Amino acid sequence: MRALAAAGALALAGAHAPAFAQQSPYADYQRMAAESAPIELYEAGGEEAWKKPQGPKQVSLEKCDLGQGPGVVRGAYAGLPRYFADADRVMDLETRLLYCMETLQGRSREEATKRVFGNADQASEMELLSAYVAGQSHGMPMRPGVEHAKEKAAYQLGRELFYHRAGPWDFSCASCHGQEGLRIRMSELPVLSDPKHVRPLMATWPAYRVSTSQFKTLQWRMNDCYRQMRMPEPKFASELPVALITYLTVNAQGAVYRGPSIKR
Amino acid sequence: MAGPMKMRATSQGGVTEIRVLMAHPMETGQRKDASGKLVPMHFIQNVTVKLNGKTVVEGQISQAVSRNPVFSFRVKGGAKGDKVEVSWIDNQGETNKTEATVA
Amino acid sequence: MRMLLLLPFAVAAASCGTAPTGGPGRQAETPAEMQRLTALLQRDMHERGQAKMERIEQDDLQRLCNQYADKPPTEQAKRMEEAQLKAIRFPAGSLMGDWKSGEKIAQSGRGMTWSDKPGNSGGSCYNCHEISPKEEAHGTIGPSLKGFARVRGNGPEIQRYVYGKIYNAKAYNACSTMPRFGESHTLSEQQIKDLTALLLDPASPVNH
Amino acid sequence: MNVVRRLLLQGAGVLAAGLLAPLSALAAWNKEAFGAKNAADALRGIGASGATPSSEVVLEAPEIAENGAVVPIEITSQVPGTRSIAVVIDKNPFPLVAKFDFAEGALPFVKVNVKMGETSDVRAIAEANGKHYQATKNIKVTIGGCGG
Repeated sequence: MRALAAAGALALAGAHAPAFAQQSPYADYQRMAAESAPIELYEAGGEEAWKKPQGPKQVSLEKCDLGQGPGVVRGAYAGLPRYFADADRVMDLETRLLYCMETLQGRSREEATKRVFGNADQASEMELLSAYVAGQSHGMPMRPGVEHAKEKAAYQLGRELFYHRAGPWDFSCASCHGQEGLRIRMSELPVLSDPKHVRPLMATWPAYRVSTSQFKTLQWRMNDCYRQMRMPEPKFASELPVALITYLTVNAQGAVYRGPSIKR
Repeated sequence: MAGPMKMRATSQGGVTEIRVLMAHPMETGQRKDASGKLVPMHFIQNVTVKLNGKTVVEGQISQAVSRNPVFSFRVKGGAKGDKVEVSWIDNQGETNKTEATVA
Repeated sequence: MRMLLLLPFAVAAASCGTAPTGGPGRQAETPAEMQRLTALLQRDMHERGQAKMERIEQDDLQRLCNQYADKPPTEQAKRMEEAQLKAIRFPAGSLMGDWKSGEKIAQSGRGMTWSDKPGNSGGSCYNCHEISPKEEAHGTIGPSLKGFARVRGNGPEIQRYVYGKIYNAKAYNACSTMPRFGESHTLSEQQIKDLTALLLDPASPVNH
Repeated sequence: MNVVRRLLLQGAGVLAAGLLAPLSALAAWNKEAFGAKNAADALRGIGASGATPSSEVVLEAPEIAENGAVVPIEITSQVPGTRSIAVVIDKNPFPLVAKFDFAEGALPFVKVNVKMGETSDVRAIAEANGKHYQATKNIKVTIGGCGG
């Protein structure tokens, strides 16, 4: 499909570039780093993982329903998180992929979540799949579910969690991401309740982190904020990270998805 | 551990832009692993770009090129359908190469 | 590799604007809501490294700040500040340590996370504050501390204030964003003294 | 995770270098220049001591980098007859980072991500007709994010 691309090289490179606030001292850096990020390597790995028969049933994920019907990958990421009737819960991409691994491939939750986050030497299957699936929504407006009662509840829960202070340092997400115009070190802090800040952000995750040369997912990012909040670690695919991701994505809705991109 | 490559070559206005990605750790020999042991130097040393079999760029690089290197090169001309090949050799003798057709 | 085919979507997206936007911002948590959130965190987290599950539990101060969205009634805030102040353990004698060690502690953003080994924490000070003019990469979440002693001097009273503020910022402002570095056992007595010196020692670059 | 392992291993077989077309003598890895520990020795190693500053060598790079592990730089030489472009980062432990030789057909242009240990001058050096031309830019490496 990608072979259809007829755009000029510059336009292609620009496709990964996030629109950062121009006042950031890092604006040039982030634009150039985004243009030269090795993201296609991860997307290609993810496509391979998507098509690989696995688990007791030895089937691939190609029949996985990401919300647009079984096997539809194009545009699926832009529609997440959303409510899934078969699971009777709101799911983000990673949670849904895990659901498909369990139900379609017959894999145990334990096996499928043994190594959800990889490292620089070896990306995880979840990271590669996230790169591939997200990349297939490139250029599409983000339309997470906002109608179903459970979608509304997830948003509400995410909002409450966002402001809830806890842990040895008394932090909430809003301690760093709640007020306009602040920096941590030299990095601008986006206000995650504000669409103007959160749109460019959510439009570019999942992402290649230049500081560690690793491709990282949104659930990893939620966990890393809790790590920095000096809290225990969220369980993968539990209601907690899904609610936060729902809150952030709904705040960002309407943004044109331009990822996967880069982060510091 | 070194791995796959991805490349695309796009012709526009008489210039072909070649963008190539290489999975490679580019270890400096100064990083310690989780157990505190130094990770040995492991980095690409030579990169060669060929257009229709003829060498057009030869690069020598050090361990200070970032992990998972991404290069862009430009060649004059290059019609749709022309073959571009990029190969590398690292300091441990590993090599890889990839080919693409100019689009 | 990216397709221009997708451009029409981009155009369509420019005219969006239904549905909830930023949300209503921070709301007070009722005691019942607070309990529900704590229970959810207990269910959906696991301990890792030094980050044990008891970190989820709220203390009185956190309850007050969550209940009033960081704006508790004056009387209650005052009582809370007094209680926090009373719990500060001020060492006897000088509160000024070594500003050079203080600078290192201020620079370090490590400590207390599940990926850090217990102990040996830094203060993450530059994450939020401008301190030494030599460090350009400082945050702006907290006020600038540049030239701190130039206007305030470095007498016993200001030493006590700085030590106390680092030990427990909430003793001076109940719902301050700043962590309680002594109270939470993040920093040792000596480390807090060293940071006090970083701000107050005439030889510290902060006061140049 | 077999997929991943295979992904990371595939095609990376350890081949004798001879299986690929041999590199020309010109481009054999310049051990001496790459081993140089200061900019002057690195420049000498590639025969570029005393390069002339030139506005015809264009070095595009961010003035300030959020992380030194990836610093994108782009170099174009407008000097007619440019045969090679080298990158030297003065304060890196080994300043010579790369040297690209261009044969007939290639444009004197390269884009690459480099590592920088600290704030430093970065030089782009183009060689044409036996002479060296240089562009220099100071790139500031800073600390972003919460650290740790």
